[in-house]
Amino acid sequence: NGADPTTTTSEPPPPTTTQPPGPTTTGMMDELVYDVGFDPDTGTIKLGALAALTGPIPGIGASLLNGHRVYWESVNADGGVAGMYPVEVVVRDNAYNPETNVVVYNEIKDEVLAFSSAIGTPTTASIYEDAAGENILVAAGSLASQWALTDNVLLNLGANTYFAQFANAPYWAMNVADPAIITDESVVGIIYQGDDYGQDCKNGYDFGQANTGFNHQYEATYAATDTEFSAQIGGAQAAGVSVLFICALPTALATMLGTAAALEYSPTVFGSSPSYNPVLPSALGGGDEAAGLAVFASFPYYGLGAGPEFEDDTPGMAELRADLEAHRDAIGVTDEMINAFYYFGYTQAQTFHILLEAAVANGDISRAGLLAAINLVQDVDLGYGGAAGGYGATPLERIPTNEDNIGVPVSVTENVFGLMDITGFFEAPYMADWDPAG
Amino acid sequence: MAERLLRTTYKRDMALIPNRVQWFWLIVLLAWLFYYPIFIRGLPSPGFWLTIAILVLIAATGALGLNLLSGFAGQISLGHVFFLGVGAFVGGTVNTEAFTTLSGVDFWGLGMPWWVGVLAGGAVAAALGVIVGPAAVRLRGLYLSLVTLALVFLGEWLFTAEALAPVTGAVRGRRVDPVSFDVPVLRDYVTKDGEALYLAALILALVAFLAGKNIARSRVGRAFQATRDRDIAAEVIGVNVTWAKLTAFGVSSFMAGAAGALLGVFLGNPLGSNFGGAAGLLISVEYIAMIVIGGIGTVVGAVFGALFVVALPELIKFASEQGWLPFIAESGAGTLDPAAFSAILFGLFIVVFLILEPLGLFGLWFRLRNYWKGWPFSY
Amino acid sequence: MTSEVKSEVRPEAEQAKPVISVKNLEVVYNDVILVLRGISLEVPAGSIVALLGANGAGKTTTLRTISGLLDIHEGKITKGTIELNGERINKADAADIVEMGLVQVLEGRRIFAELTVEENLKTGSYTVTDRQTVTEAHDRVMELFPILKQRLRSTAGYLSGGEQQMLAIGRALMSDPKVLLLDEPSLGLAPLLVQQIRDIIVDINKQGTAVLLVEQNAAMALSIADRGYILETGKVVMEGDSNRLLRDEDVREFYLGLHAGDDGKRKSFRDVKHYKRKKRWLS
Amino acid sequence: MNATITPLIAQVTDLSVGEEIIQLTVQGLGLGAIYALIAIGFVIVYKATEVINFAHGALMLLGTYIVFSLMAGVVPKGAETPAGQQSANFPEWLQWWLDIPVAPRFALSTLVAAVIVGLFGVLVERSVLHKMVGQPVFAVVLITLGLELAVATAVQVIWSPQQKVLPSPLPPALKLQVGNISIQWANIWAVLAMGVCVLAFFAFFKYSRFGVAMRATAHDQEAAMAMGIKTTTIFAIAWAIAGVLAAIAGAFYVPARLAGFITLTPVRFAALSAFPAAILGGLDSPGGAVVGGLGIGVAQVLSARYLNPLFLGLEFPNFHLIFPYLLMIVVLLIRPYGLFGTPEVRRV
Amino acid sequence: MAVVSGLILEFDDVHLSFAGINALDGVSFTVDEGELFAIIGPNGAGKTSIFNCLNGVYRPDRGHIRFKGEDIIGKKPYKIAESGMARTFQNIELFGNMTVLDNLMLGRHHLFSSSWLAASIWLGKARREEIENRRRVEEIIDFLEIEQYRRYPVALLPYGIQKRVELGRAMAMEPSLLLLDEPVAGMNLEETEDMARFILDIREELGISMILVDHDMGLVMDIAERIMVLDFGVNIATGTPAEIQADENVIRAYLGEELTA
Ligand SMILES: Nc1ncnc2c1ncn2[C@@H]1O[C@H](COP(=O)(O)OP(=O)(O)OP(=O)(O)O)[C@@H](O)[C@H]1O
Ligand SMILES: Nc1ncnc2c1ncn2[C@@H]1O[C@H](COP(=O)(O)OP(=O)(O)OP(=O)(O)O)[C@@H](O)[C@H]1O
Ligand SMILES: [Mg+2]
Ligand SMILES: [Mg+2]
Repeated sequence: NGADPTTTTSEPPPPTTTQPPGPTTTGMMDELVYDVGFDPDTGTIKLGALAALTGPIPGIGASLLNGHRVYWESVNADGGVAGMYPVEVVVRDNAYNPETNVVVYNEIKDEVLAFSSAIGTPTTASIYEDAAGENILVAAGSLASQWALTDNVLLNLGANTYFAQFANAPYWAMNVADPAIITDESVVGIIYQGDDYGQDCKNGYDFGQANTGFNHQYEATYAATDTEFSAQIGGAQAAGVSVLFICALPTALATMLGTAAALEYSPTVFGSSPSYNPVLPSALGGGDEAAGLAVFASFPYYGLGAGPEFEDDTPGMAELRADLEAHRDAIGVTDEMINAFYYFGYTQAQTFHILLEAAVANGDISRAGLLAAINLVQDVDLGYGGAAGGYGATPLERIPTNEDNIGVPVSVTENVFGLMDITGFFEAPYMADWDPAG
Repeated sequence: MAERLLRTTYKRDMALIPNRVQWFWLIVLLAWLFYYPIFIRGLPSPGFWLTIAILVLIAATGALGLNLLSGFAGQISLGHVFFLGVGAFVGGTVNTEAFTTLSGVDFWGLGMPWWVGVLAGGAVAAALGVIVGPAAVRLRGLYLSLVTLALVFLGEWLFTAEALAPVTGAVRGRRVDPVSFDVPVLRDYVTKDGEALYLAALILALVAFLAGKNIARSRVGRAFQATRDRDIAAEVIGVNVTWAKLTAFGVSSFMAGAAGALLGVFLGNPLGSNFGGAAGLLISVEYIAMIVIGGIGTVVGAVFGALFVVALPELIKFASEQGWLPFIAESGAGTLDPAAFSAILFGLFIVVFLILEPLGLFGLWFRLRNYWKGWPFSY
Repeated sequence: MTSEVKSEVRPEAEQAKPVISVKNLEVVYNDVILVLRGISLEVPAGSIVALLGANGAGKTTTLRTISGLLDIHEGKITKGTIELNGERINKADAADIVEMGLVQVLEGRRIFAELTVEENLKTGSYTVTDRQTVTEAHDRVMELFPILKQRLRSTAGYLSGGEQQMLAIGRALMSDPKVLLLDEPSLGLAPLLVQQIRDIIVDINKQGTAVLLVEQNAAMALSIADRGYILETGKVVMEGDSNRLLRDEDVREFYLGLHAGDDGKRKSFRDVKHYKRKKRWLS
Repeated sequence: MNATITPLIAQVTDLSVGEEIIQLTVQGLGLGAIYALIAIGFVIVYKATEVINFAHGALMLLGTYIVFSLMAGVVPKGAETPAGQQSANFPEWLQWWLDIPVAPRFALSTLVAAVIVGLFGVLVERSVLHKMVGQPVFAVVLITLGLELAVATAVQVIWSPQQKVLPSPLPPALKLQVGNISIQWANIWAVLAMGVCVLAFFAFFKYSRFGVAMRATAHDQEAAMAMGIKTTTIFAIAWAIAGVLAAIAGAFYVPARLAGFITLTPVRFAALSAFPAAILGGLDSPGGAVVGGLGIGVAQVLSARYLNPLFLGLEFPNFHLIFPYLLMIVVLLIRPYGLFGTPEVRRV
Repeated sequence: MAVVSGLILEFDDVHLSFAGINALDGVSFTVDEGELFAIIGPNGAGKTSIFNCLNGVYRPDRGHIRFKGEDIIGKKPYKIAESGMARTFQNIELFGNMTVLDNLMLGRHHLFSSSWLAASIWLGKARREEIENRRRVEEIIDFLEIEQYRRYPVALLPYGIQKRVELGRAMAMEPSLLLLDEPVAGMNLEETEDMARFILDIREELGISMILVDHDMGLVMDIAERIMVLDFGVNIATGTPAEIQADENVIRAYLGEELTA
C-alpha cells in the first residue's frame, strides 16, 4: 500500500522468471532465477523477521523469534536450503506497533527476499498491501483467518486459526466426545476480547452454531485492558450458561476462571489459543500448580488449538527437540522461552522452508518465483501427527488447515506446552463448506 | 545591508521573512526538502529514510496543531490522537473508492483526490474538536488534560464499534488507498507511492507551518496566549476567552485531522485500536513530548520536536541494529538487545535533554542563533 | 515628619558587632547578567538598616543573596563573602539560613494563595519545634493584624492586596526571627497601616531583632533606620547614618521629593513636569 | 490421548437481582481499591510538585518484580531468570527465607519491596528531578515519562520479558462466603491495604509538619524556601511515599487483578487506568482518590454487567471502558476540581 | 443608548459578598464625563472589588451599574471592554512572555474583525488590520516613551516600566472610562512623578474619564477632582481633596494623624 515508498505504482512487477534483472547468475546453480535477497556469490538467502521485542508483548515476541531462529540455524547447519543456500535472518523490532512496523519493514524490504516472520495481525495489516505490490511474501505471526484471503500472506501450517478452533469445537463436543459435552440441555455462551482476535473467534463460534444448532444464549465482550470480569462471568452465570467459550489472553482467562471459581460457578470452558498458558495453573493456585490444575479440572477446561505436546514422539517433535538442544546455546534460548509461541515460530520457519525448497527445486527464487511456489506446496505433512496441510492456487484454497485439536491442562513438568492433546487433529464435516469470502 | 537593519514600514517590519538573508536560507531549506526523496535514492535503505521523513512531516503537522492549542492557548490536551484517528478514517473514506472486501464487508468511499481527503479529515475533526468546548470552558489545567484523555478511550470505543464498520472497518480497520499525483510533470519526481506520500506530507506540513506562523503572530495567536497566561485579565481587556478556546480546539483538531488523513495513508490499514486505548494514549503523549522537547509555545519548536521524537528512537535503533553501538546482545535474546537498548537510551535521552535544556530544542536553537549572531563577539 | 523616631535608637547599636556583613559582593544572573558589582554592607546587631535605590538597582538581589535564594533564580555569587553572625553563608541552603534565625519577607507578597490564612502562618513556623514559641508568635501576629484574625479560615489568595501584604509580614514573624529582611513591606498598604508597620518594625527591633529594610518609601525607611545605603545599578553610591542621608540634598530631592528651593515642601504632582533629571552622584 | 475428564453441568446459583448487585459491587470495590491505591500515589506527587507522575506505572512494575523475586526465590539474571517457583535460584544462604510460610512471606516481601522502591523514588528525585526545581511543569512531566520508558524497559531486561507467576497467599479462588455473596480474599486484602495506606497517609499529614509544607512547596517553591522549608526534602519524601505506594499497589495488583500471572504490560499500564479515579476525587485529595477509586471500580463493574448488553446490541461493544470517563466528565462539569480537589485561586 | 447627560458611570447601591464577608455594602457613586474620580480606603475596604464589579468579573448581589446609560450587570467582561471600559490592575496583569508590542496589540483585540481563517492566511483584511492597529500602538508607545522596550518580553522589564506598559495597554483599548488600580504602588518618587504626568496628559489630551485607586495620598490629593472614601464596603465620605483631608472619619479610618499634620 501507498504508505510505503518503493511501491511501483500499479504496474505489474517485471517478469523475473525468464531473465533475472540483477547480475547474471553465476556460481552455484546456473539456472537459478533470483532478484532480491539472494547473494549469488555466497549463495545466501536473506529473509526478514519483524519481531515484537519491546512494546506490549516482548515475551511472546522473544519466544516466537527464537523458535524461528533455531529452525533456520538447524537448516544452515545442514548447509542451507537445498543443502547449499544458507539463510540469513534480518531481525527488526516493530514493538507490536503498526507505525513502527511500516518503518522497519521499509528499512529492510529492499534487502530481503521475503518476510519469514511478521508478528501480529494489526502490524501485518499495515504492510501486506505494499508487500503484495512488490510480490513480497509475508509469513504472518497471526492466527487470524482473514489471511486466508490474501495472496501473499502465509498462514502457519503448524497451527489452527481462531476461526477453525471455535468452529470445530462444538462439533467435537456434541458428536465426538463421549459422553457429549454439549447436549440439547446445554446452554452455551461466549465471552471474547473486543478486537480482531475476538472477532475471529466469534465468527468461528457463529459458524459452529449455525451448523450444529447448539443452544446459544449468552454473549459478552471485554477489553484487552480489563482486569475485572465479574460482570461477564456473572452475566453468564445468570443466563444459566453451562458451556462457555472464552476467547482471551492468558491473564484475562486466569482472572475469569478465578472469578468463576470464587462465584462457585463452574461451566465447561472451551478456550481458544493462546488463552491458555502453561504457567496459568501455578498462577491460579497462588504458586501451587496442583491446586491450580484442580481449579481447571473443576470446570473442566478444554484448550483449543492445542497443538502437539512437547514430548510427543512424532517425527516433527523429535526434530524440534533435537534442533533445540543442538542450537539453543548459539541462539540463547532459555527454558522460559520454550512454549507454544516458540513452537509457532519454529513451525512458521518450517512452513516457509518448505516453500523455499519448492522454489529452489523449481529454479526460481525471485520474489515472484517464491509466490508461485505456494501452489507447488500442497498436502504437506509437517510431521506433528496432524493431517497434511497445504496451500492452493486461489486465496480460498490457502487455508492451510481447517482442523482443530483440543487439549486439557497438565503439569508443565509433563509437557512444557502445558496442554495434553486429547483429540488429535480433527475436522468437523461442515468445515468444508466454509467460505471465508462470504 | 542597510535594509537588514532598518525597517522603514510597518508592513515590512511585520513581514514573516523580513530580510533577504532569511529568504535565502528559506529557499535553500525548501529546495533541500523537495530534493530529499531524490537524494536518498542513492543511500542504503532508501525506504527507511523516506518513511522516517514522511512520519516526521505528518507528526510535525499534528504537533503544530497541538502547539497552537497547548503551547499557545495553554489547553494541554491528551486527546490529540482522537483527532488523528478521525482524520485517518474520514480522510480514508473520502480518498478511497467504495469497495467490498473478499469477506464481503462493504466499505464506503468517495474516491476523491488526496487533498480532498485531507481537508475533509481536518474539517470533521475540527467540528468534533468543538465538542470539547463545554469542558474547556469550565475546566483548567491538568483537569482539562485528563478530561481530554477520555477522548482517547471514547475514540477507541467508537472506531472499533461494529456500527461504524463501513467507515472504520471496526476491529479490523479499513483499507486506505495511496496518494497519487496525476501531474505529468512530476512523473520522474514521484516514482513510487511513498514518494507521492512524501510530497503530500511535505505540502501539508508547509501549509500547516505557514498557517501556524500566521496564527501565532496575528490577533488570534495573541488571544490564545492571553487566554493561556491570564484568562481573567484577558477577558477584561476584551478577549472573548470562550471563543479563543474553541477556536484553538478547532484549529488544532483541524491540523490533527489533516495529518491523520495522511497517517491513514501511511498505515495503509488504519485500525481503531491504533488511535485509542493505551496505544493511543502513548501517541497523544508523544505529541506532547514533541511540543515540550521542541520548545512549547514556539512554532518551529513543534517541527524540531517532531524530528526528535519520531526520528531519534528509530535512528538509535537503526544505529544499534547496524552494530554501531557496542555491548548489545543479539535481537530476541530477551536481554539488552538492540530494541531494549534503544528504548532505554531514548528514555534517558529525554531525561537528560530536558534537565539540560528545559525550554527544549527551541531554547537550544535560540542560544546557538544568538551565539552566531554575535559571532565573533559572542558574550 | 522627619526624624523624631530617630532619637529612640540606642547608641550602643552603632558599635555592636554586625550580624550581617557583606563584603565586596558580586552577583551574576544566568552566567551573563552582572547585577551586583561589589557591594559591601553591614547590619549591626539590634539595628535597623535601610537599603534604598531605584528600580532595578539590585536591592532584591542583595536580599536574595543573603537569604540563599539566588540559586533558584539562576544567579551566582562570583565574588565576595556574606557572613551571618560571623559565619560564612555564601553556599548555605536557604532553609539552613532560616534555621539560623534569618527570615526574609519576599517582594510581592508571595503568600500561598491556595492555602488558608492559618495554613500560611503555619508554614511560617515550619522551623520552630517549640509549641510555646509558636503560640506566642501567633498571638503577636493576631494582635498586630486584627483583620487577619477574622480571616483565619479564608483562602489567602482571595484577600485584598493589602491584607496579603500583612499576611506576608505576619508569616515571617511566626518563626520569631533574629534577623529580618523586609523587601518593600509597605507596598500597597494604606497610609495608616504604613505607620503601623513602621511602628511594628521599631517594636520588633526593640526586642532585639536586626532589620534590613528595602523600601521605596524612603521617608518611612529613613525615619526609623540607624543607617542607610543607597544602591544604584549594582553599586553602593552613598551610605551613612540615616540622619546624614536625610540631610543630603540629592536624597531629599530624589527620594523624598523635597526641593532645596521650596522651603523643604513637597511639590505638587500637578506641577512636576515630565523630564529626565541627572543625579549628581552619578555625574 | 483420550478424554479423561467427565464434563459436569455447571452449578448455576440463583442470586436475586439485589444480591447480584451486591455481589458485583463487592467485586467493584476490590477493583476500586487498587485504583485508589494507585491514585493516592499520583496525588502525593501532585501535591508536592503539581506534576502528574507518569513514571508511577514503572515504579509499580519494579515493585511487582521485586515482590516476585522474593516470593519465588528468584535472583534476576536477564534472560536466564527462571519463570516461577519451580525454578527458584536463591543461593543456599537465603534458603531460610523460602521456608517462611507464604502469607507472612508475602507481607514481608511487600514491605521489603516498598522500602526498596521508596528508596528508588528518593534516588530518582535526587538524581533527576532535584535538578528540575523551578523549571516548567511540563518539562518535568515529560521527564517522568522518559523515566517510565527507561525504568520499564530496564525491568524487562533485568527480569526478562517472559511471563511469571507470583506465588501468593491470595489465589483468586480463595474467598469468604457471606450468605449468598462471595468475597475474594485478594479483594479483601486489597481493600485493607488501601485502607491502611490511607490512614497512614492522613496520620502523616495530621501529625507531621509536612502536610502544609508540601502544599506550600507545590504552590511557590521560593516562598517555601524562604520559610525554611527544605523543598528538596519535601520532594524526596513525596517520591519516597509514591514509591512505597507503588510497590504496595503492585504487590496487590498481581494477585487481585491478574490472578497471580505477571506479564509486563498490564502492570506497566495499570497506573493509567487510575487517572479517572485520581481526577474524579480531586488531584490533590487523598480522600478524593479513595472515593474516586472505589466509585469508578463499582461503576465499571455495574456498567459492564447492565449497560454493556444494551450497547452490544447496538454494535457498540465494551461500553464499560468509557463509562468511568463519562462519569468523570459529568462530575467535573459540575465540580471542576473533582469531588474534593482544591480549587485554583483565580482573581485579578 | 440613552446617555444621561454628563454622567458616564452610575454605581447605584451595589452589594457584594463572599462567604460571610460583605465586600461592598450598598455603595453608590457617579462619575462625570471627563472626570478624574478617586476611590481611597483602608486595605480590604472593597476598592478592587468595585473595579471587578465594573468589569463584570464579579457579579453584584444587588444594585445597578450603568455605564453610558446602559445597565452592564451580567454582561461578559469582554463585552464591557468592547463598550469602552479599560483597566489596569493592582498586581500587574501583563502577559509576561509577550513583547510590549504584543501586549499593546492585545488591548486592541476587540477592534479587529477579521476571522481566524483570514488570520491564518495573513492576506487582505487580516493583514491590513494588523498594520493599521500597529500604527496606533506605536503612537501610544511614543507617548509613553517606551520605544526602547518595544520588543522586550515584558517579564524582563523593570517594575516601573511594566506599570507603564499596562497603562499603555489600557489606552490601546480606546476606552471612554479608564480604571486605574494602584498605578504607582511600589514606585519610587521619580516614577511616580512620571506616572502622574501621564495620567494628567491622558486626561487633558484625550478627555478620558478615570477612576483612580491608590494609597499614595500625595498623588491622589494632587490630581483627583473628587474622592470617595470607602471603609468596610461602605462609602464614608465623598468630596473634594480638601474636604476629604479634613474629614474626621477619614482621618481615623484611613489617613492617620501624621499625613494631615
Ligand atoms: N532572575 C533574573 N535573571 C536575570 N536578571 C535578573 C533576574 N532578577 C533580576 N534581574 C535583573 O537584575 C537587576 C536588579 O534586580 P533587582 O530585582 O535586584 O532590583 P531591585 O533593586 O530590587 O528593583 P525593584 O525596586 O524593582 O524591586 C534588574 O536589572 C533585573 O532586571
Ligand atoms: N474573590 C474573593 N473571594 C473572597 N473574598 C474576597 C474576594 N475578593 C475580595 N474579597 C474580600 O473582599 C474584601 C475587599 O477586597 P478588595 O480587594 O476589594 O479590597 P481593596 O479595597 O482593593 O484593598 P487593598 O487596598 O488592600 O487592595 C477583602 O476583605 C477581601 O478579602
Ligand atoms: Mg526589588
Ligand atoms: Mg485592591
